[in-house]
Amino acid sequence: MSIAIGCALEPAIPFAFAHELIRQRKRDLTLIGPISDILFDQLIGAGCVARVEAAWVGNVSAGLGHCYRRALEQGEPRRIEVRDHSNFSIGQALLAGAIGAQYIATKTLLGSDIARTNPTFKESTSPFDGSKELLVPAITPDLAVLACQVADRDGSAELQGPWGVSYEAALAAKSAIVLAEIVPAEIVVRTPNRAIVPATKVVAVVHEPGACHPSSLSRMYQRDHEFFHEYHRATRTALGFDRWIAEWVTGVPDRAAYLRKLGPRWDALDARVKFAPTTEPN
Amino acid sequence: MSIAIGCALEPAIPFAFAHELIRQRKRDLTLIGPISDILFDQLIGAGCVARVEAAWVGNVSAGLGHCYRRALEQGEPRRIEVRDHSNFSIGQALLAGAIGAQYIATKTLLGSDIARTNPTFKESTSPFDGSKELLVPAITPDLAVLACQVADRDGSAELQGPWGVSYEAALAAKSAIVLAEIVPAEIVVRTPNRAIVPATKVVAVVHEPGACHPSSLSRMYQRDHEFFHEYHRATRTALGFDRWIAEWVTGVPDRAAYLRKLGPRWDALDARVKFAPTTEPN
Amino acid sequence: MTDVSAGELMVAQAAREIRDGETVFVGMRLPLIAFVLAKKTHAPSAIGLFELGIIRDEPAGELLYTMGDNPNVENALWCGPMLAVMGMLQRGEVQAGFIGGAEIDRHGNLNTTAIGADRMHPTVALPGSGGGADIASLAHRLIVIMPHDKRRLREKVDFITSPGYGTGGDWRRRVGLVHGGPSVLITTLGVFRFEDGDAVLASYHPGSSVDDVRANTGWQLRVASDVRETELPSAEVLRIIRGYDPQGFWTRRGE
Amino acid sequence: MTDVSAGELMVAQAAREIRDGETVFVGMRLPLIAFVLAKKTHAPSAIGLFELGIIRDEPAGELLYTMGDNPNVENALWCGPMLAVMGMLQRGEVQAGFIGGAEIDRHGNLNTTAIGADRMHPTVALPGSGGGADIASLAHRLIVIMPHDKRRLREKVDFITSPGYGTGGDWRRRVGLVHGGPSVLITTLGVFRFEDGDAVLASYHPGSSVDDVRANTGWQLRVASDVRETELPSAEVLRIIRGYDPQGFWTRRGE
Repeated sequence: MSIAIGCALEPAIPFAFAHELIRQRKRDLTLIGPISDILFDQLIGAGCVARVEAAWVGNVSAGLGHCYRRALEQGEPRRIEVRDHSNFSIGQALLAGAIGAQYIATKTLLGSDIARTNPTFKESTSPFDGSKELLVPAITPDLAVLACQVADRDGSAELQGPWGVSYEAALAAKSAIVLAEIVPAEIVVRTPNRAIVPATKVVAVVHEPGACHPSSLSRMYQRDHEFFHEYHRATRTALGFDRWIAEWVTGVPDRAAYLRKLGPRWDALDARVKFAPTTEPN
Repeated sequence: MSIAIGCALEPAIPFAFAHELIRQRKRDLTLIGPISDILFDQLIGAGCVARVEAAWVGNVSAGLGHCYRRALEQGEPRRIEVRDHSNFSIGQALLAGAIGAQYIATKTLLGSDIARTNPTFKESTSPFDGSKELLVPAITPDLAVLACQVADRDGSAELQGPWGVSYEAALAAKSAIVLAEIVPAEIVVRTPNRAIVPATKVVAVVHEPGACHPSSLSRMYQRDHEFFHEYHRATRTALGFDRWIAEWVTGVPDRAAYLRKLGPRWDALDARVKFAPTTEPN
Repeated sequence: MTDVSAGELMVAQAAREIRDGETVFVGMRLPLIAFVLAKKTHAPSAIGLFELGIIRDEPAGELLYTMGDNPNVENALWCGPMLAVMGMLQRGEVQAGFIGGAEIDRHGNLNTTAIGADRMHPTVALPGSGGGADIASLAHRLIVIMPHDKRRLREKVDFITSPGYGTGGDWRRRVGLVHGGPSVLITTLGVFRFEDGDAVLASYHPGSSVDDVRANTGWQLRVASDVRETELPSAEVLRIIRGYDPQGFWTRRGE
Repeated sequence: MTDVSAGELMVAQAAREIRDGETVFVGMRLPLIAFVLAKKTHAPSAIGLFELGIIRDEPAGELLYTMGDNPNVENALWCGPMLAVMGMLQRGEVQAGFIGGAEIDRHGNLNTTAIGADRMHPTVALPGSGGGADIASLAHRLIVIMPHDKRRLREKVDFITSPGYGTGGDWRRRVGLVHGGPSVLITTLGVFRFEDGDAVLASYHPGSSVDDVRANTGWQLRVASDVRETELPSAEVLRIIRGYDPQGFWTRRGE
């Protein structure tokens, strides 16, 4: 199964969803996303992943991702396949998926070894002027997972803040799951322009307002920078990673328990700061 | 000069801008847009237009556009060049322009005579599987003109309601002009996700809240359906069209005078209905 | 038949073409009313797409004149860029779409671009494709609704705006279209189905006949072996149609 | 030099590379501070792009750790899909972009993907391109900032993530890149310019020297005929840098 997740890049990463994937011992996943910070590293370390199609896998605060390194350098806990992308190329692959195009022709990555080593790409020449171009084929994930500020029960969800490739990923995917604070429909639906994905595509809406820690969610809570550094230090060894997962993932039954475990640290991130009332002309 | 205008299709058509083009006797324009209702017909009848790249030119309420017919059938008031599109193909052409792609490969219009007669298209075969495809080259208008509900002085503008290809057109264009009710920046900017186009691209913001009559603007005023029928009846002959333009365009100095001329008819469209205050979770 | 208009009959026939749970490109006028009728009868979970960028699970509460009218925006399920809904179409997620045209030929090709041999110097410049050619290219099934007139139902159209079955047979596959094509042509006189890309008269409306249809059709008529009179709409169906269009604005035009 | 850190010196040099009115892909850490400095000195109308989908005309008021931090979102000029800002890049509307890397070679090619001969079985798996390869492919000018280390400034990188001048000469044109390439490489020891796609030492920082740079560079050093000591930042420039990064969080790392 292929899952696009963390598609807003540094913020709004649905860690709650990834942790549940680990608890449920999902296997052989294909992860898709430009930069999903340590979410990809955790799923790789937990052995859930067979393939990564991404522009970047690591730890935005600390640099390298230890689990990603162990997987590629030592095949631990298992070998994974990597299809390298840049942010723009994966964005275009998802755009192609979203509009039902077979591929997008681009000028990015010409001369980069990424163009050479990603087996899905094709170097070509433009039928219009013969110039060189790179054809990036569509990616159509089985599932896109989005964390949003609010959603209604039908799946109309509003994502404030940078979107990254969330919109394209949601349209490209066969189905979408939204993690958000569930609010009455009229709040989202009365301005349907705000919904990031048609509710027709949403197969589940999860009421999980704290889903993104340690990443941020605009207007809801700040990023917990130190948590990323702690993860980096704790996961230098496979044993350290196992301990970290036992403490923060398999050792807690759900997100609510995770947030309780964070305790005052969660509150210190301005957590539970909800939307400010919006001033509209009247 | 090429202008993308009326890109939200039936609503939010910037008639005020088109009328000023006619008053200023602009010539040799290329008009770009999927369906701009009678705006294109008026500019063609007034002799402003050298070329149309569109999916549809006519009168949404009444069907045929008399000026468009006279131009194509009789070369009156001048011959115009037509590059036929469908809604999807012109949307993809503008999308290609927006992301700096040379073209988009699509499966729409295969077998349609549009694919054969639009000289910019190229039929090709997919480098991936040899299937037939139509290559739609990018359109990059010199200017995109958008009518929005609100904008700030810097050009951050919010368009509520269907977007059609407004977003792609604005990004594809070299510059954009926004017609809207100008409001303080914090109303638009505090939720920057709502801005339809980066203000960096906007070269002018025009305070013209009634810019779209006789088309509608979501939450601001209804469509004046009967006005379209009246236009259709009045413009059956070139003389009739000249009289109509003299009455409604060259005979009024600006949009304010036009709206005054509409009088109670304008008020009957629920005009001046502004945004309702939005309920946000708090 | 005196108290059922051709418009009402066409709407009732068109509504049957929508199956429950399907995603449908709706369009305006009779197709919109057919969608409303289908939603209220056998297809309550059908989803309606409007090409300017609107998705609705419930039709607008009042009669629309254009798909951009404010009542069609309010309480939409989703509202945004056209390419999102056109993307659904090209992804193969749209089962059916409605379309009309100035001309249609026996193979279901539609012309809404120009009458005359030269598109750039036409006898009549028609408005063009809009989204019609896209729906005809990419939807799984095309539902065509048109007034019946010998000048409109022609052996060959002057310009193929919206591809039907081309010259018949496997033409669609040969030009690269993956699926789709007209499944039905509903006119003011009868209902046609398509066999091997050829229109075949399936039923004639009450008050018409096979001969009447033949006399008003520009191609050599093919008639189904089980051709019959079109079923009249039930009282319930008429109640729904007339409830949505009480003035007969769209369903009793020209009568 | 004792009271000016290498980070501060690099920021001051980098800021000069931004011209007034330009649109710049900013990035984080030292490049962000360079952008702030340029805005507050000679380039007040420069525009900053952040690849996750943010455009700012004024930098965020507080120090950022990632470009997605809430202060970078608040009062952004625009916020939305990544493809809008990447589109500006491919349209040629972005004059300059900042980038770093684990390795760089004499032709300005950067590796942020993998150390070792086999990308799929590397000695060290680096995180990857992010938007770096896009900026290197498509921006008019590339400004590279890196720690100076013989293992990082190599004759040849193991993997070209972000293309510089390839093998030099007209390589970029030959592979299809329309413009761009590194205009400057700013390290902890000096500043390189590029001539015919080759790095040439233009200045060495106070406390370093041409020989010191040579000893710490993995390729045969080319030195400009007018090589000189890097100018120290003015008091005003230091005041602005230290005002934005008062703890030296980014500008005094590792000291």
